[in-house]
This record gives sequence, structure tokens and C-alpha cells, in this order.
Amino acid sequence: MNLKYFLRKLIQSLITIWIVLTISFILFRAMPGDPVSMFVKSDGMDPQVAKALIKEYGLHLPLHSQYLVYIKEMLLGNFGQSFSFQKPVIEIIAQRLPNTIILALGAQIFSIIFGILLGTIAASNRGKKIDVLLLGSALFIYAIPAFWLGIMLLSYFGVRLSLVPLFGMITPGLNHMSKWEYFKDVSQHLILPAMTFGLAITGRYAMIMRGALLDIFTEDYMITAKAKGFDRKYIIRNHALPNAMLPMVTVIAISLGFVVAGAIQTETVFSWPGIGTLTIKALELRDYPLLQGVFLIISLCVISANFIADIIYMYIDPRIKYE
Amino acid sequence: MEDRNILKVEDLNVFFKVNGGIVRAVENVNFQLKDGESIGIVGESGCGKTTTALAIMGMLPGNGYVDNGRIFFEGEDIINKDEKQWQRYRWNKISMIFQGAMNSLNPVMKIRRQIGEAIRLHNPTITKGEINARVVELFKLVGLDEKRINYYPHEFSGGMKQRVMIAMALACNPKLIIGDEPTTALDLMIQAQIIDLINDLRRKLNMGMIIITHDLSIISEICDRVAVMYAGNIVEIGSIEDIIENYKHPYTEKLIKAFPSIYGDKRMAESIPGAPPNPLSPPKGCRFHPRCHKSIDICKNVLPKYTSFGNRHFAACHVVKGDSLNE
Amino acid sequence: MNNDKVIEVNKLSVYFNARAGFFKDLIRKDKIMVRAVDGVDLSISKGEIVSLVGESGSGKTTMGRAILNLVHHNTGSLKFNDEAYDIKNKKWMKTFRKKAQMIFQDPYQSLNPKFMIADIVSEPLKFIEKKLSEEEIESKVVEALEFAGLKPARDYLYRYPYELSGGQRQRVAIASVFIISPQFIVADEPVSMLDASVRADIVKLMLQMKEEKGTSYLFITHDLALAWLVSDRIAIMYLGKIVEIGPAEIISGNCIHPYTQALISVLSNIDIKKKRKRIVLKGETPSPMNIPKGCRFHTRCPIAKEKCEKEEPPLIKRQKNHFAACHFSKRLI
Amino acid sequence: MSRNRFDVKLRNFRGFLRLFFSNTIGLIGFIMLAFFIIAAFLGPIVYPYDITDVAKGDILAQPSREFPLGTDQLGRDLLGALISGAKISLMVGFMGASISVSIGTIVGLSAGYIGGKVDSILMRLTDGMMVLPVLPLVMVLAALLGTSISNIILVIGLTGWTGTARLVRSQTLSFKERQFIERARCMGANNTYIMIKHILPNVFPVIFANTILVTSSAILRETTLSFLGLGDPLSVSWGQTLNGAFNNGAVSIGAWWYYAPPGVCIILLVLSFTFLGYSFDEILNPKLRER
Repeated sequence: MNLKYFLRKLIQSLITIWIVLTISFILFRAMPGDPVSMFVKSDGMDPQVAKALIKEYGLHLPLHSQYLVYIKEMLLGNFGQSFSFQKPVIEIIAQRLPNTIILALGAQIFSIIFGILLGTIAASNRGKKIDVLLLGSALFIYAIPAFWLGIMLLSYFGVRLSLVPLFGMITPGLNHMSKWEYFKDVSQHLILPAMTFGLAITGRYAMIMRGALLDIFTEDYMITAKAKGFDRKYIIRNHALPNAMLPMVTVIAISLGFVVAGAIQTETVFSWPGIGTLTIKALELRDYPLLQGVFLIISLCVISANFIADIIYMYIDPRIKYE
Repeated sequence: MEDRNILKVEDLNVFFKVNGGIVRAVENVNFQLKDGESIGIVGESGCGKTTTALAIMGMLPGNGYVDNGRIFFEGEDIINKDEKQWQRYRWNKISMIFQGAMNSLNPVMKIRRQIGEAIRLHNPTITKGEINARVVELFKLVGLDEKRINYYPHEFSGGMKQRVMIAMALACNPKLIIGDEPTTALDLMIQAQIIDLINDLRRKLNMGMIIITHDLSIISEICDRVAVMYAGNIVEIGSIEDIIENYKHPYTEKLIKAFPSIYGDKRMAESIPGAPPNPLSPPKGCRFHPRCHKSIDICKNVLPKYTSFGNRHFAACHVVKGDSLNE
Repeated sequence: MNNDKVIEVNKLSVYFNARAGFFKDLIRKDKIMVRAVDGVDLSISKGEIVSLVGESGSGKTTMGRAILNLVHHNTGSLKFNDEAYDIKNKKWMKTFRKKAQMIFQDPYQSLNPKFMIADIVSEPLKFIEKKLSEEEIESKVVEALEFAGLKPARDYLYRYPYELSGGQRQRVAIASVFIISPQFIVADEPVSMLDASVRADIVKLMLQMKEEKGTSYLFITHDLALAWLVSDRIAIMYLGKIVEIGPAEIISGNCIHPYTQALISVLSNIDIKKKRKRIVLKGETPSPMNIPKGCRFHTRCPIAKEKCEKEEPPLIKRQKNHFAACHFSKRLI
Repeated sequence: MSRNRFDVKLRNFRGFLRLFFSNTIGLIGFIMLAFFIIAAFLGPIVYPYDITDVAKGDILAQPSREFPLGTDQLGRDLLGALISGAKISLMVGFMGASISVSIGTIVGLSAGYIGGKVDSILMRLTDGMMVLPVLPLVMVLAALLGTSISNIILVIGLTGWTGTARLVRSQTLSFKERQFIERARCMGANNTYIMIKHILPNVFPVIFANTILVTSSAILRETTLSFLGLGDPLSVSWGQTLNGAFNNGAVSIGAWWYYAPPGVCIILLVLSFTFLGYSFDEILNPKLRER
């Protein structure tokens, strides 16, 4: 293990978190006409409540002290009180986050596996019919907005064929379910959103995998492996794939923002009670503490996932592992 | 009588299909290699020397094919082997040292595994311990520290990587090793170390060797015989002494005179006027005639046949002729 | 006597920072240095060709770049035509750039692929002689191309580099230097990327420029035989220092330093009758980050003794114009 | 002198066009894009449409002769909405992309060429931006700035430059090491001259191909924003129409004429850019063809 690399990546992640915090401070607090002070000053605001809010956000303090107070509160996980839910923001998020993680993680795992598989098939059959077909479908899927794909799947499988439930995560009104029934119900609700989400990112990963492999096929060590007497299958599996995983890990890491975008769209279409729909709700209700909390949590998740990817990279690239 | 040849290449033609037509990369190439003998193939880039080597390994790229000719290895015609048979024969019987070892080793695989996988492939019954012992033995043989068998390629310097490459080529005790520019891009001193290593191994292991290079001096250090290639043809072939001191073909002459020597007068090396022909449309007749200082009318139309100068020394030139061959 | 020197270099050192890592850099005060060039003296007379020969990592290329002020030097003094370098003075730099130029190694990289030949050759004039009319520029470009052997020049003016062969490209590079006829040229391995068959022509072209314009050259190369052929004097560099310098004939006859002797013994050579005993040095050149104490060559030297590990030998005059840095190789004192 | 030079450039440009139009995929992309551009410009003249023109027809009516693509929940004509959406998508795509690509080029070029601290800081910033989940950020920004079409273009432009910056930087780095840069320095060229005259023309083809890609992702992003309800309510984009369809139960009653056509148009428009990008890549990067 390379401590230097580990620490460098850790510090980079911390700096990114700091940048995110600062951006969010500027957006929500420091910009002229920022939402928090607008909210406090808004008509019909009870002066008593306004006073409490001013105190809570430290609005009477100069901006730089506000910034310090803000950073401290955020680091303690105190994202404030939601305007509309009258509950701490962190509680609301904690309730919703697991639902999104189920959806996103499932789709992510599915699409990484299939993306790598399909990309490998396409690259190993470069120029043949199957390659053209796979590449064509990947490009086609890339061109489809994820939410529209969701709508189309929903209207066909949900409305037309009535195979799956139309929205939500569990069927409303069903109580006292056994664990098994609950699991079955959630699974039924999960199928379409997961398919939508998974398809959208699988295409992307397959294209990138194909490109990475085609690059590697031109490397000299591929010729060495062939000269050793190995067949194509062995060479691809043992020589090309381990090398192609390096760019893949990087790409998967920087695609996480893309995954979040997919989650928000999918959740909206299928009314999945996760972070995405929460964001939309916070926007509709102009609930800024909640919006800020959601934004920060999503960023934190993406930054941590990125950090994990960097660590995985360290383990699969010997050039970094033993520097 | 000829069976003592481990390799015999007969009338080999290798062509490539490209957009603009067919490139005749190698045409009418003949040479033989006796057991334990080493031959150098010298020529400018694009003359077909690497293609010849790839044909012997059965590793021509997708658009290349053997149009004509036969290659005998230990008396067996190998040209019509199918891919499965080729796979069993590669590395086991003929292995290769590639140019630019930095890129010829897999960067994410330990050296022990890279050598070991080849040993296991060709001896499926071998145990893990035996493989390790063999890798250690090979490391000692090429002068590498055996503690480094578990290193990755980037942890070796350029010269050491080339030693790793040589150890890998020796892994299955092949009868023949092909070295494709084995010392190019290395510093002079490292180059000398590698040449010494190869000569040392040749003495110890008695294997056949083909060295492909543009640098005649490397061949003069390592090889017994030389084949000079120009635009897909072997224009002259013979022992190293015959080629360097008793060259016949005008191209060989130019090649040797282009070599600076610090012994003797300060004489600017001669350059060869013009450029090698476009492989898509080589000139008619002798392919060298547009650049040849000795060319006569017949060179423009008729491809010269080989004539013999004794002691397995042949050249193909209309102007400089030896005894004609019966064939 | 002194004023016939074009370039005079005294105790020139070029160090690069090697980053040990973010934290180590914070803790350590003594930064790890790559000592690429480590205290070198060299002078080149008018019309002289001096070759700088060494293996990769010897610092020969950095040395050439430092002389042209393309890399920053850490210590030492440099003089051009008996005038100390005044790199902060824009006017001085402009004159210097006009008179000291470089020919690069790789003609595939030294010509901008998006420029036409006419633009490549005329580019130096943009910075050096700004007041020329278009016709004057064109005639100068044509003259330079014809000098470089690209005839008829007008056929080449509006071509792109990719339409030319390696040798032709190097001719274009030479034409672009010829057009301002500098007094001094650093030629960094100018033929090593070219096919053997065209090398001689390019070298001849450079010699022709010397004949016509009295140009001086610092000829950087790894090829001893070539250096012997073209130059008046040869300097052998090892790990950032010149270990031996003298007339070109030292190569074919009486060199002193064991490193030079080893290099010559392994020289590419097809003369099978004159095969001499090769001295193949063991191991590889040490890293310039970690130069051995004492004589920097002692770790690989076949004649090294205890003294060599402790004391660094100075470059001592052994004969007229012939200097070597070795404690024990006694010949020619 | 200049006449001759002009001839060569013209010949090269013609050669490029010939190569481009001999590529089937590129040609298809070009025709598709041309179709959308013509529709965006001529459509509103040939087929006038006014968003405030409500209740002309029945509510959620099926396609008919009067309304070739049916009507929405307010009885508005959907074909008109579709045509006016083309203009908005193209506008957002092109303008958003020009902002992104300009920022990305400046950041990438300076980071790559100047190097050192400037590089570290700019790249830290870019990496930070790249890691940030862009859609939530864009949503927050759009919500705070207000939902006008110009704000949406601005927001998309300001958040979409990171890929370009990285690409331009890596290209700049590779050209910076070429000897022609050192040759220019040796002649006395200053940094600005080298960046503009030597590096930019070499990086330009890559920037151009990247612009195509950035345009299509800007179009997709606008569509997504509008669908999520953050679009400009006064400009009828395809995303806006889909938002209307989704929120007014078109999906559950199976009013496909409401939600299918805008999606198909988005796909075709994005595909046209993908095809163009693909064929430019092949022309600019001949190595790809050989592999």
C-alpha cells in the first residue's frame, strides 16, 4: 500500500468537500438576495420566528463569521430545520437515503457488469455485426433522456400490460406484511426503475470499455502474449481485461455525477421515495435548508465514492501500489 | 542431408491486402538455418524483415497472408498449420525477443507470472514449485537478481527489461529464437551487455537464432550468416565474413560503406541516393535499380536470379555475377 | 587570444528539483536535486565544431539547452562573444537569439504540423528582422530552401511537413536556421532519428554552413564515430561532468579516461578483422539524483582504487588541448 | 504568394469536405441536423404557433386532420409545440456549448501550457467541479437564479466545461513537449504567441469534435431540467412538453401523441450530433480507422 498516494487522495477529497461547502454557502447565504435572508424578510413572517431564525443562521454576524459558524455546523451534520417538514433536515434525508442507495447501487452493479461484458464482446468482435449492433444500441441509448426511457417503459409495461406497479416503492394500503411479502412488493416496484436506470448507464460503460480495450489491443504486450502461444480468449481475459480495468475505474468514478442525474430522473418518473424526489420537493416548496442539505449529502456521497475508486485504482495498478 | 537444417524457408511470398491494392511485403525469400547457427536479416525499415519473422511465427496481421512458399521447421512443413497447432508450436519451439521491451511486457502482471504462464501453457503437468524454480534459474541465466522475480515491469530499467524479455524467450527451451531489433533504443554500453549476454547464451544453449535489425554491426557481433533484404527481396546472403569483406551486390556495398569507422581515414559515410520504393508499386526488374550506381539496361526489366559465389554465398544482380545455379 | 571564443562556459550547473512527495518536501529542507549538469567548463572557438558525447542521462542535452538559455542554470557563468549573458536585457536576448540557434533531434516533432514549409522557414524572421516586405521574405525563404537542397524551392513552399520525408524535414529545419545565419548552433542529435542512408547528407549540409558562414557548432550526440568524423574537438560526458576533452583524434588513438576507452571499445563496428577487446562496463549509469561520492565513475570503473571512492579527480591537462579527469590512468601526462 | 497559399488551403478544405461527405454516418448526421435547423427556422413561419392560444381544440384529443399530433390538456396544438421546441433545443445546445467550450479551452490551455501552480489550482478546481454532481447543482442554480431561458443557457454553460478543460489540457501537454515549441522559444517567441500560434491550431480539431459532444449533452441537460419543472415556462421546449404530459396524466391514460414525439425528436437530434462527432473523429484521427 502506498501511503503517500492514499494521503494525497484523501487530502484532495477533503479539499473538494470544502469547495462544495463553500459553493453551497455562496449560493444559499452570501449571494445578494440569497434565499435564507429573503425567507426571513418575507411578508407575513412572524417577527418572533424571524428573530429565532436570524439567531439560528447567525444572520446578524458579519459574513466571514457566518462562514465559520456555517462550516462548523455543517461539519457537525447540523443542516438546520426544514421549513416545510418542521423536522431536522438530516432526519428527513436519513429516511430517504437508503431508498436511493438501493436503486443506485443495484443499477450501478448491474450496469458495471453488463457494461464490461458487452464492451468486451463488442471490442473482441470489432467491425463485425455484433459490434456494430452493440455500438449502435449504446449510442442510441446514450441519446435517450433517462426520464423519457422511464416514461416509455412505464407506459408499456405498467399501463399497457399492467405487469408492474406504476409508482412508489410499496403498494399503499398494504399493511402487516410478512418480511417476504414486503420484499416481494418492493422488488416488483423496483424492476422498472432499476431497468431504466441500469440501461441508461450500461450503454455508457459498454462504450468506454470497448474503447479502452481497442486501445489495449494495439499494445505490444498483446503481441507478446500471442507469440507465447495463448489463444485469443486467454489473452483477452488475462492480459487485456486487467489493463482495461484501469481506465474503467477512473471512468466509473467520474461518471458518478451522471449516475446521480439518472437517479433523480428515474425517481421522479416512478415516484420513488428517494433523494431525487426529495430534491424536487424541496425545490417546489422553496425549502432551502432541505435543498442545501440534499445537495451537500449527494456531493458527499459522490466524493466518497470517488475516493473509494481512487483506492481501488491503487490496488489494481502496480505502478501506483509500489511507488 | 538437408535435414540438419532446423529452419528452411522456401520461395516465401507474403502479401498484404490494403486499400490501394496488394503490398508484396516479402517475395521469393529463401534461406536455411543449420542447428545452432545464427543468421541476421538486415535492411532498412519496410524492407520486409519483420514480416518474414512474423510469417515464421504464424503471426501475420489480419490482412497479411502467405501467398506462396513453404517453411520447414525441423523438417516439418509448418505453413499450413491451423491456429491450434500454431499455438502449441509458438514459444515452445520458436520464441521471440521483441523490440522495445518496455512495451512488450504486461505492465500489471508480475514478471514471475509472465514467464510462468508460458511455461505452464507448454508443460501443463508442471507444478507451481517447479515453475518458480525455473523462473529463478532463468533469472540467474540472464544475470538478473533472483529476488526480483516478483517485481512488475516498471520496476526494471530498460536494459534489465530486455534481460527479462530474453529470460522469457528462453522459458521453454526453444530450438530457435528470433530477435527483432533486440538492442535498438538501448544505450551503447547496455547494448554491448545484451550482445555479450546473447553470445554467452548461444554458446551455452546451442540454439538457432535469427536477428532482425537495421544495424549491421550487431549482426557482425552475433551472427554466423547475413541476409541483406531490400524491398521484400533478399538481395545477398552469405557468411558474415563474405558479406562484409567480399560483398557482391551494389546495395550491400552501399550499406557497408554507409557505416562510419573510426579506423582509417576520416571519410564521410556515403549515403544512398533516393528513397526505398513505394511498396504498392515497386519498380519493374531489379527493385534496387533506380538507386543503383551500377545499373544497366537489363536491370530495368528483368528481375535478377541468384548466382553463387561459393561457400553458401549468393547474390541477385545482373552486373555482379557468380556461377549460375541449376535451379 | 580570448576574443576568438564564441561560447565560454564556466562551472555551469543545472539542477532540477525532484519532488520527493508532498509531505517529505514539507519536512526536508535539503531538496532532492537531479544534478543534470554539475560544474562544467567548455569553450568553443569561432568556426569550431565541438562534439558533446555521452549516454542517455549524461546531461549532454541539458547542457546544450542551458547554453541557449532554454533551461535555467543554477550556477556558473556564460559568455557569448566575450560578453557575459544578460538574460534580463530584452535587447541583448534578441541579438543572442539571432546569433545562437538550435537544430533539433526529431524532425517529426520540431516542425509544427499545421504550418506550411514557407511559414516554418520564415518564422524566425518574424522575431528577428521585422521590417522585411513579403517579397524579401519570400526570396530569403527560397534561398534558404535551395541551400538546404530542397530544389526547386518553390515546389516546397506551400507544402505541409507531413508531405515530406524525415530527411527532407530535417533539411527544412536547417533552412529555418540558415535563414538568419547564426554564428553558433547547438545541434542536438540532428541525425539520430534519420535512416542511415540520409544521415551523411544532413551532416554534410551542416558542414557546408560552417564553410560558407563560419558557423560554430556544439554537436550533441551519442555516436562517437559520427563525432569523430565531424568535429574538431570531442568532450565525453558522464553523469553531468566532462570526464575527458580533446582533439577528435583522441578517439582513434590515445584516449585516457577508462570511460572513454570503454565507450570506444564497444563502438558499433563492422570491421571484423580489427575486432579489439571489448570493455563492457557492468551495471548501468547511476541516477543523477544520487551521484556517487568521489570519482562519479568509480562504481563501474575497471581500474578504480580506494582513492577514487573518496576524492573527485579534477580535469587535468595531459597534453596540448587534451584534458582528462582520472586519478590513475597515467598515460600522456 | 497569397494566391498560392489560398489554393492549398482551399484544396485541403475541399479534401476534408469530400472525406466528410463520403462517410455515410457523417452524412446521415448532417442531413438530420440540417432537417432540425430548417424546421427551427422555417417551421414557425409555415406553421405558426402561440403558446397562449389555448382551448382551440378538445382536451387531450387524438391526432386528427386539424391537429396532426393531437392536443394537450388545455387543448393546445402539439405539433406547433414540437416545432417551436426545435429552436429552443438548438439554441440552448449551441449557446450553452459555446460558453462551456470557451471556458474549458481557456482553462485547459492555460493550465497545460503555464503548468506549475497555475496548473495545480486550475486542475484542482476542474476535478472538484467534475466530482460535483452537476444535475443537482444545476437544479439549485436554476432555482435560485430563476427559470428564464437565458439563465438556463448560462447555468448549463457554466457547469459543462470540465470535460473540455481536461481534454484541452492533456492535448496541450502533449504538444507542449514537442520540439517545435522549444524551437519557437529558441527563436524568441513569447508565451502568448506560442499558445495562440502554435498550440491552439493543433488542439483545435479536438476542440471542434468536443464541441459537438458538449452540444448534445447541453441539449439533453436542458430537456432534463425542463422535465423536472425547472424550465422557462414561457418557452415551449420538448422537455417542457414532456413535463406537461407527465404531470397531467398523459402516461396513465396512454396519450402517446403527447409524450412520444418530443422524446423521438430529442433522440434524433442528439443522434445527429453523435453521428457528426463520430465521423469527425474518424477524419481527424486516421488511426481509429486502422484499428
